[in-house]
Parts: sequence; C-alpha cells; structure tokens
Amino acid sequence: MNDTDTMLDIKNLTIHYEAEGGTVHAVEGLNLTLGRGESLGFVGETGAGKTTTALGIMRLIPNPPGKIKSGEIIFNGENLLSKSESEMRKIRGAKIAMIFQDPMTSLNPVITVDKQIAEMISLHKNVSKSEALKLAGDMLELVGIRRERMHDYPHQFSGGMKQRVVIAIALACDPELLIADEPTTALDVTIQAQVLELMKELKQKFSASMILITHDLGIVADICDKVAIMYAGRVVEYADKRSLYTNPVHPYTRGLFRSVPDIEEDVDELPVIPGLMPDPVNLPSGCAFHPRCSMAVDECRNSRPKMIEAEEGHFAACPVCVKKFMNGEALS
Amino acid sequence: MLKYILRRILMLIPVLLGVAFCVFTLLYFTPGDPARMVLGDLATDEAIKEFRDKEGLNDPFLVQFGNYVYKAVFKGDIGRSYSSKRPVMQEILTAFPYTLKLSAFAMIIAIIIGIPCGIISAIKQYSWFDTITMIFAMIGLSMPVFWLGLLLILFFAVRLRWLPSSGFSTFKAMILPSVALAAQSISMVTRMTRSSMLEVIRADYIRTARAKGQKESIVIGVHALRNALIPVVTLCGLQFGQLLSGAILTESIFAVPGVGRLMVNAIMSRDYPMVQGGVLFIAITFSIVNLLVDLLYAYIDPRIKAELK
Amino acid sequence: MKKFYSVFIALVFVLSVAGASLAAKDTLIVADQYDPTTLDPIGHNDYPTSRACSHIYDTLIFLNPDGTLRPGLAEKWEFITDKDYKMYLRKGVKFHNGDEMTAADVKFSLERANTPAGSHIHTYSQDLDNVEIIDDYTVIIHLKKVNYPFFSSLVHSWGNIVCKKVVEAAGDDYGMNPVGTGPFKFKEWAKGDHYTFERFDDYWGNKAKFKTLIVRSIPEPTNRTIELETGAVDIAYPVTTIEIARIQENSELELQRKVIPSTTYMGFNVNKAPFSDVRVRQAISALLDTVNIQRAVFRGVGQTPRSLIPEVTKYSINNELPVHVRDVEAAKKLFAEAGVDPSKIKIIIRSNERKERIDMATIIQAQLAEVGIHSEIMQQEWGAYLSDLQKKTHDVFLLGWGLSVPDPDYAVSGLLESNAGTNYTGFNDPKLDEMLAKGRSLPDGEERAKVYRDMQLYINEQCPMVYLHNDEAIAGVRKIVKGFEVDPFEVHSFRNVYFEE
Amino acid sequence: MSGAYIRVENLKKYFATKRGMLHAVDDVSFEIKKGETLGLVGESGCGKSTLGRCLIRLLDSTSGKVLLKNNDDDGYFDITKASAHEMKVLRKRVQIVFQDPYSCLNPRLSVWELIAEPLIVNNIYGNKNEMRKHIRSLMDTVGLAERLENSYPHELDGGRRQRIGIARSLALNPEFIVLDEPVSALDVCIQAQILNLLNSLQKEFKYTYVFISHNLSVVRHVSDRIAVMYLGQIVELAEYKDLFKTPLHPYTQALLSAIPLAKLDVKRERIILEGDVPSPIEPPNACRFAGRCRYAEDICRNTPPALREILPGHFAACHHAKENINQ
Amino acid sequence: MTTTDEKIIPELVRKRRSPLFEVFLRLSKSPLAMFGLAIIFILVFCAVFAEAISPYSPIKQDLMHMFETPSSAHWLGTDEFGRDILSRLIYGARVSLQVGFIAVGIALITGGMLGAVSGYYSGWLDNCIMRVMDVLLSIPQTLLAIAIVAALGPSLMNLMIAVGISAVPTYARIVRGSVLSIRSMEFIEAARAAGSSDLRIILKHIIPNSMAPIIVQSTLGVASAILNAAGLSFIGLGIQPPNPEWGAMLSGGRQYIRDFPHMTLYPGLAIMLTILALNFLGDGLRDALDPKLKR
Repeated sequence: MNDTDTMLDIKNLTIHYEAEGGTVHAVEGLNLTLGRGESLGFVGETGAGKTTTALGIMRLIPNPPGKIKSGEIIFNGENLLSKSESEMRKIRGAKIAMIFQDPMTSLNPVITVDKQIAEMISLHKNVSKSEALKLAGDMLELVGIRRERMHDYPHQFSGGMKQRVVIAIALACDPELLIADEPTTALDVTIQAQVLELMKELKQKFSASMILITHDLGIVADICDKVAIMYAGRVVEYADKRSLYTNPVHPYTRGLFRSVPDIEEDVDELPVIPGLMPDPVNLPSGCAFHPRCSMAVDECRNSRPKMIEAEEGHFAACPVCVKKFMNGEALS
Repeated sequence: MLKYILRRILMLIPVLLGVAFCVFTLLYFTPGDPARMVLGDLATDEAIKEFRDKEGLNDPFLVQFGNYVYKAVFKGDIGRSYSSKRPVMQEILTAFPYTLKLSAFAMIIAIIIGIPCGIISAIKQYSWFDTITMIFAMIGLSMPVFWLGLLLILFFAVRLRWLPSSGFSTFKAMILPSVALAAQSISMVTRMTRSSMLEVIRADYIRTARAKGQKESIVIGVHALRNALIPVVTLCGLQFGQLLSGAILTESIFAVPGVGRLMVNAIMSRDYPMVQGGVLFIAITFSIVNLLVDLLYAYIDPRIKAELK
Repeated sequence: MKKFYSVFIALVFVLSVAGASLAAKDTLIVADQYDPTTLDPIGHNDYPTSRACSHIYDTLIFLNPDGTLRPGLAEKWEFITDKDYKMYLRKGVKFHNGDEMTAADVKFSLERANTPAGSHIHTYSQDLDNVEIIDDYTVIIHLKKVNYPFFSSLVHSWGNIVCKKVVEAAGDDYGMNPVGTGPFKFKEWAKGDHYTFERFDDYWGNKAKFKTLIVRSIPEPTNRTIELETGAVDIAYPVTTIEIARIQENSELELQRKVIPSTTYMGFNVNKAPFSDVRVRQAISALLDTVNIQRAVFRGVGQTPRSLIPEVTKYSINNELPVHVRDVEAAKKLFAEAGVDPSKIKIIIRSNERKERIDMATIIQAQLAEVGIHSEIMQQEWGAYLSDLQKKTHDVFLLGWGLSVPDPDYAVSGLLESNAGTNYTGFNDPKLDEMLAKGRSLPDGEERAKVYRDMQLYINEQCPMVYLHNDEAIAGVRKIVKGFEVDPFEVHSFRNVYFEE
Repeated sequence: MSGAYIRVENLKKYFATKRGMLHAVDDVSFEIKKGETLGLVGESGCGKSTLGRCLIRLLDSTSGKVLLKNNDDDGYFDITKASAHEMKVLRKRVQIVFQDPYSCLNPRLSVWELIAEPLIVNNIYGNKNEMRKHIRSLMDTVGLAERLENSYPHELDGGRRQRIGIARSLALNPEFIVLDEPVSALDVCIQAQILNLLNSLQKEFKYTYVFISHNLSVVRHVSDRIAVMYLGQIVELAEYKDLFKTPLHPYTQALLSAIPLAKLDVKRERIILEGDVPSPIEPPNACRFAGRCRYAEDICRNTPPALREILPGHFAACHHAKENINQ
Repeated sequence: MTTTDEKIIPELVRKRRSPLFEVFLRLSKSPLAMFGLAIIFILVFCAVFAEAISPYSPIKQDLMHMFETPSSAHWLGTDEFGRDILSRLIYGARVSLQVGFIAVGIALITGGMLGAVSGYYSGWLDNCIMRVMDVLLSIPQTLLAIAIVAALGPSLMNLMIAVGISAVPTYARIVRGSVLSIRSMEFIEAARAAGSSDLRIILKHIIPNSMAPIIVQSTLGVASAILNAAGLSFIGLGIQPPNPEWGAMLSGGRQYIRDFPHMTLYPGLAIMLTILALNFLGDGLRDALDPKLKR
C-alpha cells in the first residue's frame, strides 16, 4: 500500500472496559489501515470489538468504564489519540462522521430533524443559522426525504427514514471518513436495500472513505473494497474483497462463510464453528480462536499469531493456515 | 389538544364525586357531634336539635350526601364553615395563597438546587461530589419535616436570630418554612435528575451529538437535559401537588395559615362543610396540577404531544 | 447561577430592611395564641375572640381590674326591681360606620343573644326576657327571673353592642365585617395569621394612643417568646412556664402575671361505678399529690386550688381551706370502707391534647399505680373529646373551667348544676341545685356569702372532681410598651397603651 | 387435500387500536403437510408472528378455522373452537419456540425448573425420578450440559437460552411446533448451531414445523415450502426451490433481490422498493402492495387479488402473476 | 446431537445457591445498604429485647430529675417527667417498627391484592379499582391519615390502619404496573403455551417476578409509614401517652427546645436514622434485585 494514500492507520490499538467481573478486553492490539477513497468492511460477531474500535477512532469511548490503553490512530498523518478534546471536536463530524446502528434511538427525540442536521452544519461550517437550516433541508432532499418534512420530529418517521436522516447528518459536512456501524441491522430487508443503495450512491458522490461495520458478509460483498474480519478484539484477516471472498485463509473466516445458509445451494447440515466467542474478560492464551479451531497446534495455544501476508494485500493472523495456503494445500 | 384537556376535565368529575363521597362517609362515621362543636358546650339541647334539623344532620346518609352534591353542582355552594360562619370557599381562598406561596417557594428551591446537583452528580458519577450529594439527598429524604423545622427554628431563629420563627407575611418569614418544606423535594429532584440524566447520557442520540463534534456543555445542556427533564417534570408536578396539599406539618410548625392548617383545624373542630370543601378543593388543585404537568410534558416531549392529538 | 444568587441576596437584604423600617412605633404588634373564630361578639365563647371583640366593641358596663363595675356605654343604671334594670345610654356614641348608637341597637344586640346565633353564650343570656326601649337613650332590661349574676355578665363580650343596621344587612357574613363603637375599627383579617385594627378617631372615650393594632396568632409558646425577644412583637401572651425565666432575664422585657379565676380539674363520672361511691372519689383524691403534680407541671405558675370558686372571685374560701395533702393510708381506708379493691380498678383518663393536661394525667397515672390502680390515658382531639364526654360513658377526665364574669355562680353552676350542658361529671344533686338557685336570687351581701361558703364546703365533701390547677394570666411585654396590664379575665385591653422609647 | 396435517381456512385476526382495526392477519388460508417445514417470511409487522400464535391458539382468532388432523381418525379438529379443557390436551401436540430467547424465559426459574414446567403443569410424571431422567435426556437432546441445570437464564448466552426454549417445547413430545424467529436474535455461528439442531430434531422426531423468519436465506435453508406474507396476507406460497427460482409476486421478487449475497460476481437486478410498508390499520380493499408495485395498474388499486395456483403447487396473489412467470 | 461447546468452556459450573443468598451477596457490596441493614438489625434488636436492654422503665417518672442533660446515669438525659430518654427511645423503636411494618403490611395486602386483580384481569374490574384508587390518590396521604385517625380515634392500632390505608393506592398502582408489565412479557405466553393454568401463571411467574419492585417499595414504604405515623403523633393524633413514641417525644420536647434541645434532638435523630437506614436498604435492594431482570 502506498503510504501517501493511507488515510487511516491504526496501530496496536488496545481498548479495555473496567467491569465488575474484571477487565473486558474489547480491543486487543488491533492493527488496520485504510486508504483514501477506499471502503472497508469490518466484519465480526457480537462482542468482537467492532463498535468499540469505531468509537475508539472517534475518541468516543465512554470513560469510565472504557479506556484506550495503548496504540496509535493515525488519521491523515496525525495521531488522533494525542489530540486534545477540542481539537478532536473539530475532527468529529467534519473529518470523520459516524452512522450508528439503531436509527430509532440515535436521533434526539425532542428536536426536529432539520435542527439536528443544522447543528452539525453550524458546528463545522461558517454559515448563519438560517443558512444552516436551508442546507439541512438540502441534505434531507439528498437522502430522499421531502423538504416539507424537515420540521418533523424523529418519531414521525419510519425506521428507514430515520436512518436516512442519520445519514444526512453524517454527510452534512462532507467528511473524509464515514464510519457506518451496522447501519441496516435494525431495518427490514427491503428497507435495508434502499438504505444500502443510498449509501453506495452518496459515497460515490461525496468520494468519502468508509468503514462499514457489519456482521453480514453479503452487505460487504455488495459495498466494500476491503474487508477486515474481527474476532475477540483483533483483526484476524484483512484483504481486498475479492481475495478474501475467493480465498478465505483464517479458519474463523472460513467458518463464518460456511455458517451462512446459502440461497442457491442446498445443504443438509450447516458446517458450524463449535463453541462460543470467548469471554472478553478472560481471553484464551495465544490465538484467541484456538479453543474452537480444528487446526489448532501447540503454537496456537502459546503465542499470539501475527498478521502474515498470504498473498498480496491479503493478511491473516494464522501462521498454520497461511503456510498451508502458500503451499497450495487445501484448507478444509 | 383542547379536546384532550376537555376530556381530562370531564374525567375529573367521577373522581371528585368519589372524593366527596369518601370524605362524606368518613366524616359521617367520625365521632363527635358537629352541632355541639358549632354551638359550643354551653348550648342547650333545643338549640342543638334545631341546628341538626336546620342543617339536615338528621337526614339519612345518602340524602345528606345528595343534598351536598346537588348544592355544590347546581348552586356552586359548598356550604359555610360551622365555626366561622363564612362560606367555605372564601375560607379556602384566604388560606390558599399562603399554601401556594409556600409550595411555590419550596418547589423553586428544590428545582434550583436539585436539578443542577443532579446533573453534576450524573456527569461526575462516582466522584466525591456525587457521593456527598447522594448521601445528603438521602438524609434530606429521611429528615422528618417537623424535626428539620424545629432545628431550623433552633438555629436560625433562636440561636442566630436571623429569621423569624413563625408567620408568613414577610419574605424573611417565608424562608424557613419554605426551606423546611423543600428539603424532601430537593432530595427527590436531585435523585430523579441524576438517575434520569444517567440514563439519558448513555442514550444513542447523545453519542450522535458527540459524534457531530458538539461541545460537551451543549451535549449535556441541550441534548441530554431536555430529555432527562421529562421524568423530572413529572416528579416536580407530583411533588408540587403533594406540597400544595401536604404542607400540613410545616404549616403547623411555622404557624403558616395555609390550607393544611385550615384542614387540620377543621377536622379537629368537626367543621364538616370545611373539611368537605377543603378536601375537594385540594383534590381539584391536585388534579389540575397533574393536568398541567401532562401538558408541560407534551410541550417538552413531542412524542407525547403526538399521542394527545 | 452566580447572577441569580446575588439577586437573591440583594432581594433578601432589601426586604429585611424594608421590614424593619415598617415598624415605626405607631403600631402595636401583639402575639396571641390563636386566631379569633369570628368577630361577631355572640358567635363564640373563646378567649382570643373575646379579646379581639373587646377592641372593636364596648359593653354597657365596664369591669375594673379589682372586680368592681364602672359605666361603659351606659352612663348610669338603676335596678327598678330585682329583675328589671334601667340603663341610661351615653349620648353621641358613634359606630365605626358613623351611625350613632341608640337604644334600638342595644335592644337588638342583647336580644340577639337569645336567638340560635347566640348558642355559644346561651348560659349568660338565657334569663333575659326582653329589652324595652323607653327612648333613644334609655332602655329597660327585663329578666325572666331574679338573677343577680346576670348583671355582671354584661361585661362579658356577649354584652358587646353591635350596630343593628349593619348586622341585619350583613347576615351570615357579619363575622368578617364587624362594626362596633370601640376604640379600634376593623381593617383587615388574614385568617390564621393576624388581624389589623386601626384607631377609631371618633371614639367617645379616650382615643387610642397609637394608630395600628396588629394581633398575630402564634400557637407555639416558644415562637411567641422568640418573636417578643427579637422585637417582632411588643406584647405576647399567654406565656408558658418554661418561657418565664427567659422573659424575666431579658432586660428589655417585662413579665406581667396575675392569678385568674380559672380552674383545671379532674372530674369523675359520678354516675358510673365505682366513682358513684363518694368514698371512692375521696380515696382517689387522697391518693393524688395534687400540690406536687401542679408544681411539677407548672413549675411555679398558678397554684393548686382548694375550692371550686377561685381565690380571686368573691365569696371564695379558697385561702381559708387547708392545703390538699396526699394521704395514701386514708385512701386505702376509704377504699376498704367502700369495699373496693383498688388493684381491680381500671380507669381511662381522658384529656384533649393540651400538653399540660397530658402531663398532669401522666403523673396522675403514675401515682394511681402506686396502690395498684391501673389507668390508661386517652388523648383525644377536641371534637371527639367533647362528643365523648357528652355520651357520659367516660371514667375520669381532665378539663378546665374559666370565669369570664366576676360572679361565683358561674364558677359552680356550669359545672355541677344538674341541667348544665357542661356538667360532664353528671353530678345531680338537688341540694346543690337549690343552693345555686338561692345564690342567684340574692343580692350581694352577707347572706349570699354564706350560701357560697356552704356550697364550697359541700362540694369539697362530695368530691365530684379533684382540683388540679388555678391558672395565671401571664404576658411578656417589651419595656417600651407602657400602660398595659394583664386582665384577670384574660381579656387584655390596649386602650391605655402607649410607647416610651 | 386429505393429506394435509393442518388446514387454515380464512383465518383473520384483528386488533382494536385507538386509531382503528389493525388487520394483523387478514383472510389467510393454506395447509401444512405432516412432517414438512413451512417457512413464513415477511417484514416486520406483516402479521407472521400473529399468524403463528393463532395457529396454536396462543391468540384467539377473530374468525376462520385452524383445523388439526386427529391422530386416530381422518377427521379434523378446529383449534380455534377448542374448549379450555380440549386446549389442555392440545398443548401436548402443538408447541412454540419464541424469538427472544431471553424474554421468553422466566428469569426467576432455573434451567431445570424451566424445562420441568411443561411436565409439571401437564402432570406427565408422578415419579420424580422419571421426570429427572426425562429432563436430563431433553437437555442432552438440545445440547445443554447437565451442570447447567441450576443456572438461571441471565447467566447463559443467547444460544443456550434458545436451547432451553427448544427443550421446553419438546418436553411434551409435540407433533407440531411453531418456530417464531428462533434464530434472528443470534449471531451467525450460533444461528447455524441452532438451525442444525432444529433440523436434526425434525429428522429424528418427525416434527411438523412452521418456521417464521424475516431472513430469507435461513428460511430457504430450513423450509420445504415457503409462504410470503405482506400486510397480513399471504401473497405467495410455493416449494422453496420454485419460490426462489421463479418468484411470481412482485413483492417476493423485490424481497429476493434485496438479499445481500455473500458472493462476488453474482449479477442480479436489484429491485428497490419505494417507500415503507403501509399501515395495517384499516387497509384499503385493493392489492395491498399496489402502492409500491412497479407493475401496478388500475385493477390492482381496485380489486384485491386472490391467492391462485399459478403453476402447479405455486400460489400467488397478483393480478399479473401469469405475466411475471417469464420475467 | 453433540455437546461440543460444553467441553470447550468449562467455567460455568455452579452450585445451587438460594436466590435470597445471591441478593444478599449483591447487597453486601453496597456499604450504604449494609449500614442500613445494620441499623435495622439494631432497631429490631432494641424492639425485641427492649425490656432487657433499656436501663430504666420508659414510663417511670422521677420528678426529682426532670430535664436532665445527658449524664452517666442517663446517657441521653431525662424528659419533663424525669423519664430516661434512652429507655423511651428503645421502647419507641418497638412502636415505630410495629407501626411501620404493620401499616405497610396492611397497605401491601390490600393494595397488592387490588393491584394484582386489577392488573391481571384488566377490563371493567381494573377500571373500577383504579378509579377508586385515583380517588384515594387525589387526597393527600397525610390528610387522609389524619381524617382516618380522627374518625377512628387515636390509638396504636388505628394509627397503623390510617397510615396503612392511606398508602393502599400506592401499592395498588405499583403491583398493578408490575403485573401488567410482566403479563405482557413473552415468558407468560411461553408458560401458557406449555399449558400452565392462570393460577399457576400468577403464582409461579407473575408474583415472583413482580416481587422486586414490591420489596423495594415496601422497604421504602416502612420508612414513610414510620415518618407518617411520627407526623401524626407530632400533631397529637398518635400513640397515647405515656407510651413512648418518637414523634410524640419530639412533639413533647418541642416547647423545651430552647433550654433542653436534647429532648428533641435524640428522638429526631432516631427517626432520621431509622428512615435513613430503611432508605439506604431500599436503594441497595433496588440495585441488588434489579440485575436479574435487566442485563
């Protein structure tokens, strides 16, 4: 990857939550890069640390109980973690915007939507209040909501419309990076299709980079260029979409692909990954996936696997599989 | 909205009838002859008999109740006080401003102190400020108002001589009773604001506001506060209703001639029409305050407004 | 927030300064215990109301502190017969509304007391037959029967003269809009808090020496004293025992006290066993150390009465009688004679919630327990208490009886005459009734004195009640207030009060 | 027709709301064969859960019949008319697994008590030991370790909680189970585990399932036949393969095209529907999909289409269904 | 079916512990709640063993030692009859706790039943009951209690009845609310699907799950009942003398507040500590009971 094109570079990010039962290792030594104009699919199951990572980038980890323990988040060459809160505020919304999972709760119920959009605009653009409201109306139209409805309250919109409003807010200031955290999980299939279509369209229009957090491999296939698979607070596989979808290397990635029932093929029994996600308070030693891995060797139990490049731009944190892959052996 | 208000007012009617009936029944079975109370212990038996006849005290229970309701509804007459001979309404209206002032002051104090304390406590959850505030709030909640009143009198009126210990005609005289009455409300408002704020600042839309790059003060002061205030408003309304009608002990300690004291005196002296009217009045006030709170609610929360329509 | 505080503090400051400057010494502020119930002179029978009425109204005759009478609205009077009094009214007396007082007003005022409106003071007025108007300034009061105490009762507030025209016009609302001939006229009444009267400049007698009279009702004795000490009020009454020393020690204050004709007693229900036996009553009386009970509760205020007719009332033999002494042995003997086992007696002692009475009851309870009498105190609020006493199912009860009229008849008849409404002991004794009737029918003199002497001895022997306390009227007065004197009938007057700084 | 195990005839379920009658299930008829899995798909609010509950009389239907084939003869028994006593007997034959594996379990009961409940209330065992044996075997069947029997639901993860829910519904040896979104609250890996479990249970015990879900790929995976619901009505009903290969109803077409596929290089025409699902309160007497349908014509807006058999065994409620075959 | 996952994560082994003990464990993490519990234990101890631990009789007068300030003979001094204040406070605990618990018992049983019936069988019955509760709720509690005591006459029992009745609507509402919310939960449907009868659903599912808010409310309710009763005693409508009751003691000491503040200080402190303890305990219980329903 060309260094000049790197927009976001996360190095060794570790985020912990202090909980009653102990420390929750939400994100543990995570590394990730994102180039300008790229869109990255960030895939993992509940509790894998996807949202925490996103909030970490925004520096919005609720503290207490959460805390960024170590690492660097280099955005446009500057480490976000060393910025002051007021500097960070100038970045949030303006440079990095975020779309949250649940549109039902991510809009303030007592403020009309135009004001909620205008707030974003006033914060980062030097415009008058009325100008901001006008721009807010433009944004609404852009996301496919009639202008007349700009003075409505969030509860007057359906779920899909609300998510459109959320998108309008996020894009209002033309951000360089858009983080979308499961933007369609709470929506119905047909509405999801509408919203995804809109996002694709707008991403093009605003030429923003995007991190799309999801658990749905289908959405990633649809929208993203790059994919990172996350498991127990770490990225276990990272590649461009094509490479990953054709040659998944990490056993977890492969298991994940197989768990999804196929729409075209009949299988009698879905091949499953046995067991459960490990308790983030009590992560297993070595590779966090080893207790569920059929290919685990002693090494996996003892040392934490590093990301190894299996083919160009395709990294996986499993030395065993990468070796096999490079040797051209079949990965069961 | 108007329709809603009308409906609410209509719904008040059965409740008030019920209140009237409850009080009527209760008083009917209360020992003590109102005639004797009115006419004094020197009155002759004939005078008492005459009074009972005149006031219809010998009628059957339901007839008495029916008469009362009939007069109240169709003539707007809820009777005259037995002891002062004045119309009950007039008596209440003389006493009510005191209670209203007392409660309003107490409420203002509670809001001025309670809401900021609650907000700070919530923002700095688990800090020393939070801990101390919460302990104080709990103490305030546990302090019997009659004891607090006495302590306030002891320190501010007796020892320091800063403030008068009774009466309610000057501003200075209003301070101690208001503070004593406010203590519980302060605690409740603080606790409610805190817990409601704690819930709200974890809400997704607060995160959205932060993600916009909004200043923390505005995130808390605008986005969180308005939402957090919704339950606080209910509490304040309920509290205000309670204060209006429940300031009995405070009024008796500080000799505030409000409705509470009027009611206690009326109960003590078997002044039936007074008790009846007073309780009804309090019930109406209470219900009106509740209605106002609900309307205020709708003002703060557009979702509720939508439901009312 | 800061801004708010500074405004708040400024506001407090301004208001307090304003409050202080208002108290320019043209206003007398008095603290009374309770609010009047009404300002209609016949609509009540309680002290705060009598006191309030005494400022607005005048009676036909006035009472001197020593118990003698002097002319009031009546310049002079003559007894035509034993039951017909001719009264010559003062001329040119103005009501507060400017009307002149005439015989018609007097007739109206006195006869009105016999209507149902006057039920509270019926005892006083019941023997009045009618008032005959001779001319505008002369009336004759006709009684139904000879009743010498009646004449003295005209000093009671029931004898206040009201304006016929105004009362008839106001109807039931009169109690809030009084019009009298007194030295003060009604200005405003904030019920429960205070009332304000103003000097009546057309008063026929000596005009008041200050402009405004404010009487605040402060039920808590402690608060009354505090207000007096801080100068918020000029006169405060009643003063309770605990506050006396505080006032005495304060160089700015003066304490005034006077023994008054008021008796607190423990009455027996003489119609209920075992109290129907006079020996049991005597035994219980002997059991009680009334002198020390009185001392413990009142600590130096008042005294233990020895007779039902208070010391300060004429014909009282209180001071001739021996002091009550506790005698447990005598009591036991009396119980034995009556054949009653004290340990089997169960008594409910009733009282209203007045602190001193409860205190006395508490000690009585303890002293009765020493011979094994089991007793319980039942504290009731006033309404239920009176109503229960009416039912006559009680055992013993604590109650007070105060005289508002300087005649011994009222000290006895209300309590023990068989047909009296307030006879809660149920004492029904033809001999006593006869004595009372005789006492009323006699003019003052040796013969009458003898009747009451015998009566007092007879009552003590029958022991329908145990005397507990003879009260004092006590007032705290700021020393700048001159010309104030506590009234033995507790109807304190401000007609002569002035300030001297 | 006689082979049908359950016949649903003109089933309606309306709810009275403040704003009018909510037509949750509006005139639905279909049948289920013994031992098959009928998938019921549709978006939220389309009435699929209500229909599921009406099938086993957890809700009383407004009108219509749910006929359950008797075991001993060829007759049918109308569940909607069953008396309380008859229902008690029927409960052993028809069961349900709920969506939210947490809220459907009483938080105060342990795993053991939860699974024992159906046995206790139906007095299956007089003998405690036998009951213990049965519960252990149930737990084993659904893959719950014995040591969990004293745990409480909140201590367990979603997958295990759903296993408890399944064990409860299996406890009475039912014939027919309504699975109401049993996996939609679960992560993909756990979802796969539960799907496998349900599958193997059906194989072993010959259950008849109604599988309710909004997830088309899951429904396809488990179902023999699939019914698509839209606004309280079934708009299409077919063998799963037919439905996915030749969807006849425009709504089904849109739905299928909207599924994000975890595959690259699959060329599909995305049909993006405009707007939202209309309100189910007092719906107009017309094709309910007409407002969002790209083929809608006047007839669609005036006449409600009936569910017709367009191809053998393939039903659709669309005026243009025949034309759609070729598209 | 495999049980592979069980082999992988072995940490979930647990012994059967009584839910009560669990609640206590969680409660014990809150120092304030434990403080509350300790105070309540002391009070209950005082109430039960008043005879044994109080140094004097609570009603024994000693007119030679009136108004004594605290000393070694009388730790908290004596009152206007020379009675030992400490002893009266100890006996007063008995009265106060009795009033608190019995009044709440009355309110809980009556209100709870009304609320449960109202919540479970919604419809006209619910409507009826709730309108009656509305009526009672629109009369302030203190006033209602005063009126009831005035009607029944002052005595310990009547005081408890009055305070209890005046709290009935509160409990009816809480129980109804919690029954309603539980009734709409899926596990009730699940229980019905399993064939449970109404009775079983009420007993086994609704009641245990609605206990948490009720327990919390009851704890706080005991506090407010004690406070209410003390208030009534303070205005002379409570326990009859010479029985020691804190509110009455406070009221009795009121006129001596300037000279002998100890007479008002200690009873006031006793009331406050008791209420404080109950409130702390109630708050702690709320937290301790909550996680079972929400997590």
